[in-house]
Amino acid sequence: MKIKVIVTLKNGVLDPQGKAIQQTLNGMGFESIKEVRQGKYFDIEVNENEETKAKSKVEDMCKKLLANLVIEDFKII
Amino acid sequence: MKIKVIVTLKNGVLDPQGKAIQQTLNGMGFESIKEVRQGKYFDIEVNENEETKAKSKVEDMCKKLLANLVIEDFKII
Amino acid sequence: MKSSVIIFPGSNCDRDMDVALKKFGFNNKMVWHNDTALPKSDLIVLPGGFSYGDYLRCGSIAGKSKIINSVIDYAKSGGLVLGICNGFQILTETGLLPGVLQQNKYLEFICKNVHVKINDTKNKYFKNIKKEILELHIAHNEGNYFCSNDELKLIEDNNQIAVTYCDKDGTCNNNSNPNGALKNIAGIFNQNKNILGMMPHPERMIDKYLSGEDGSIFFENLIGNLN
Amino acid sequence: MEVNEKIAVDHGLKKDEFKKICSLLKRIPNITELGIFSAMWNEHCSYKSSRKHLKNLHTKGKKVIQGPGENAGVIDIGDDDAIVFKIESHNHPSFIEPYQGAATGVGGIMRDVFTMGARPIANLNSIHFGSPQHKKTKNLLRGVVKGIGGYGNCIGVPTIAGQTSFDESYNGNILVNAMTLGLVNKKKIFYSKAAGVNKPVIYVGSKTGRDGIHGASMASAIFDDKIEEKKPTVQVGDPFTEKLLLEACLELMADNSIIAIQDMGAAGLTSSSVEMASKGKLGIELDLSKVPCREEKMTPYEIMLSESQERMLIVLENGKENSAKKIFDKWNLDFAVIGRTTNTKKIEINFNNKKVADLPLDLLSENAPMYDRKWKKNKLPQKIKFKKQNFKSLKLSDCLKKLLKHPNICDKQWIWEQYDHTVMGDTIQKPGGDAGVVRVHGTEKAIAASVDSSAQYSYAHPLSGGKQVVCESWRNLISVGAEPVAITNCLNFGNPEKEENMGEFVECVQGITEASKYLDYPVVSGNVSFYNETKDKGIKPTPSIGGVGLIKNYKKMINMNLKKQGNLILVIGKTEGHLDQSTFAREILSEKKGPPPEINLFNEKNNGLTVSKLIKDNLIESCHDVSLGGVLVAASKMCIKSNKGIKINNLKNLINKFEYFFSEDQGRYLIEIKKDNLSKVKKILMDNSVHFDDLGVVNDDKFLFSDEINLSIDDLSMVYKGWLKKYMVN
Ligand SMILES: Nc1ncnc2c1ncn2[C@@H]1O[C@H](COP(=O)(O)OP(=O)(O)O)[C@@H](O)[C@H]1O
Ligand SMILES: [Mg+2]
Repeated sequence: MKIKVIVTLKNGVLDPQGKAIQQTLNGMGFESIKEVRQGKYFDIEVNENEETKAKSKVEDMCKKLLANLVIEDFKII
Repeated sequence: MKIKVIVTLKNGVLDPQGKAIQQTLNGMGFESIKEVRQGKYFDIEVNENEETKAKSKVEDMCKKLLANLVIEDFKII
Repeated sequence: MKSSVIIFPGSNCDRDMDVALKKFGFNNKMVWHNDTALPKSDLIVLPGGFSYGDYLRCGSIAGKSKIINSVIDYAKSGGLVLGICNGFQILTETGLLPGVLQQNKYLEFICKNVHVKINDTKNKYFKNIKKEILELHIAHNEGNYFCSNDELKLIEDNNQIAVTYCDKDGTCNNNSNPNGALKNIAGIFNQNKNILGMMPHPERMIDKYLSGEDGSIFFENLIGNLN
Repeated sequence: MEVNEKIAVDHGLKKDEFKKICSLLKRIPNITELGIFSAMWNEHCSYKSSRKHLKNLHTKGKKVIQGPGENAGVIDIGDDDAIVFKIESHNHPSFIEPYQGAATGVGGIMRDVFTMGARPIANLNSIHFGSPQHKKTKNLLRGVVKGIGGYGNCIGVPTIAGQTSFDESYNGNILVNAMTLGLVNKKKIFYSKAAGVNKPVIYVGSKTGRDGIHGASMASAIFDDKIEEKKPTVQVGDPFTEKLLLEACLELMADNSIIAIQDMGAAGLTSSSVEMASKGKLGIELDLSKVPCREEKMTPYEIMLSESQERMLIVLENGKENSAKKIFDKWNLDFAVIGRTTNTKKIEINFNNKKVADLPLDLLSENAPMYDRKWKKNKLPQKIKFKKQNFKSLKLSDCLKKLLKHPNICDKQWIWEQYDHTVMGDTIQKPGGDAGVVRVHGTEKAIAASVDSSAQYSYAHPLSGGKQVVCESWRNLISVGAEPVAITNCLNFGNPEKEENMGEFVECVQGITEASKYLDYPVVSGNVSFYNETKDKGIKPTPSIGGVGLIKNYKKMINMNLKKQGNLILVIGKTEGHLDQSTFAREILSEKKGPPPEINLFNEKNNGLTVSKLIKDNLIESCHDVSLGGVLVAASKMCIKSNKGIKINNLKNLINKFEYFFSEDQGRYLIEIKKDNLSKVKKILMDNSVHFDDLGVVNDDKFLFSDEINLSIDDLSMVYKGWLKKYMVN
């Protein structure tokens, strides 16, 4: 079963990449772009049939490895 | 209006990061993890009220900058 | 011979390249990324570094800079364009060279000497070169060359693989592949072989007190071919 | 919010410090003012526990242009060239978030250097982790190395040397010390002292966010179980912006418009504005509404205490605003006039047309507390009587291998290969030697640098430990053919409020002072990091010394690679056989007590200067100082680096061979010389009363000693290079 996870920077944490991308987009003529924040996305194939079990496993993984909770939040989608 | 984009590696493209993460997870005791593929996620704040317009703008941006279509696909969510 | 080195915000091998080009006889000019016109040049160099912090994908944002359109025009008209390291990444991002440079296989930045084998000498860069195997220096986090099978076939059929990682005797295999690059590819040409992108830094190997001197061979040969 | 004692205590101030503030001010400070006080009066900014002792450091010398007290120290290297350098700790942030903590540490120290007008030309680092078995160690190490590389590589400054050690006392408190060297024209050095009234105060660089608020007070706080709650204060580094800031600042400095400049480091806008104004005996007025902010609704309190990275404060000449702004626009950086200098000797802060703080500057700096803390003297431990019959069961070659793979001795290539050490095209000695060496671009000169520390020795006897690190640093520079010029120091200690920790500090400083005076090797900059303890357990005292030396002609630089079969190897300096505190005693005999090796400053200097002379006279082919592990380890390293062997002579009527081979007596070097030069070399050594032994002869590819050691260099190499890689991969 496939579980998808999004990891984003916490509010207020500087996102230098997002900032550079936004400025580039503005420079390319996409002037209406006000902010870009970049995060990570994971497609995780778990050997598990029950969704709740799989998700709770992934949650555990997020806390232990995939997200750096000091500066990041995660969301299982 | 906020538009969210996911950029993932095309099938068949090697994902060294994903692979390393999978191995680490296995090593940490998450043995049921069969595959991890890592992608990028963007939160984009567009100065635009109409969803279709905003999305079409973002699609254009993805093609021109956010994704490298040689190896990546994108999805607006 | 006239050369131009483009400086992007975050380039950091621009000075090194300038020093090397001048040492071997080029009359070099530095060009700012926000300029639109290129000075008259026999060679354009996109130097190494971290243009735009390597944000998004290495080279992607530099690929949208103002000057890049002139570089593309220049290249399409047959002018020589050399991209080293980040310059190589920029060339693939603009589509001037096929493929992409992904993160190194072991996910670590690598800074060390490697050997590379020159695979094609029917071009301005390597014609007459006096050594087939050069010891050069790499310093990158994303040098893992990748392209689709179809593309690879085209590249191979047209002898576009310029240099490949090898050991000191010229053997190319997994052991001599520092970053996981497809087919040990360290550098490639475009179809016409006027554009060369490569990960190793010849400009860091230009006198015997540095990590080696084989970079000198590269530059001496290049200017010799242009003269 | 009404300020009261509890709030003050939550800000890290002591109750009587808060009382003192109120009585000096003759009122209760408001919250913004309290924030400012807490930042300026904490250990990190005020040096309140250390100042008294740091005054004793030896800081003067013929080549010193600027000693401690500025953003970094400056030394004269001849012609119009000067080197600006400093080391700084980023221990607490790196433990919380190793990547960002280490990265911003590197960013911070580089700003200290380019603030003075210097272009950074080399980075170094000294990093210390808990026991390899500890569950956090591997991730911390990986993160720190990635962070250091991530920042330095991106800026394009080579990381040319460093030091890495493991010790269980760092299990809950790692150390990350970063050092930068920059090159400046000695007539164009910039300082932080403001001058002139009504000069515009300029903010440049990144925007201000809520990052790192109270970072400085956190650096002076003890870790406890609540540390998790403090996590959000971690700052994120943006090396790309720093690179732009570097180029923009250097461009602005080329023109004569800067009066004073100061990076916003610990305690951000607070300490930079206070320092610039108080050094100039001026006042300063700021309008925080003008500060470029990244986040909405930031309060004056937050703006003043934010530790967002990659920002600078500049006092400009009147009328230069526009031309300066153009430069920052070109580099796509924020630029804002946020205030002016005044003659009030106060800091006055406005926000949305309201005065939000008004404080006399002397209360913040000169009147900041200074403590004469109680400290306990450390006795020299009793010497251990090693029973020689215990050695009988040991095999020399096993001992050698065990030492070579010891985490503190083994090869650190896994680390430094992740650092770009060749960018800028002037690195002529890369990491892995005794010191890193970079050429002074376009000249014949080169600069050698190394960082050293010895927690084991300093813990056993702080006074000796302090002396020893300075000597080791000096030796490392001598070994590459440099003339040692000056040092910077990063003093990493436990809790100064504890007498033992304070005693360690005081005596280490004494040791550093004695040695640097004797060797004419002054301290020009440095940093103190106290409160390195977790749950009441302090780290071992760890003074890191960053040494800088000059090579007048880079072609005369030497390294430790053996050059030719048949050449002779001599040990310079007398081997007394001091095993106490040696790696051999600790790891193989499991004996952790005893005094560290004695430092004889006369011999140290005499041996060093004599080796220097031999190098100048082209009589030495390669050289390596003898440090951890002793003579055999040092000889092995020379072999491994050059892929050549050594046949060690049979020792005639010497002390016990284990003592000879594994003792860590100080002031020693191994030198390789040509046979033909032997008599010349011997004469010089004898004329200078330098003790030496004939150790052996260079051979093809074997490490040999009578019938006891017969190892191929490949074997040695695998042992030496294997440990760290294996540890990190598994
Ligand atoms: N963190 C590090 N960064 C860069 N280089 C390092 C680091 N740790 C160790 N090194 C390099 O590894 C070599 C060995 O270090 P060390 O064992 O401390 O040497 P020595 O005993 O000669 O002082 C040195 O050249 C040093 O520069
Ligand atoms: Mg040494």
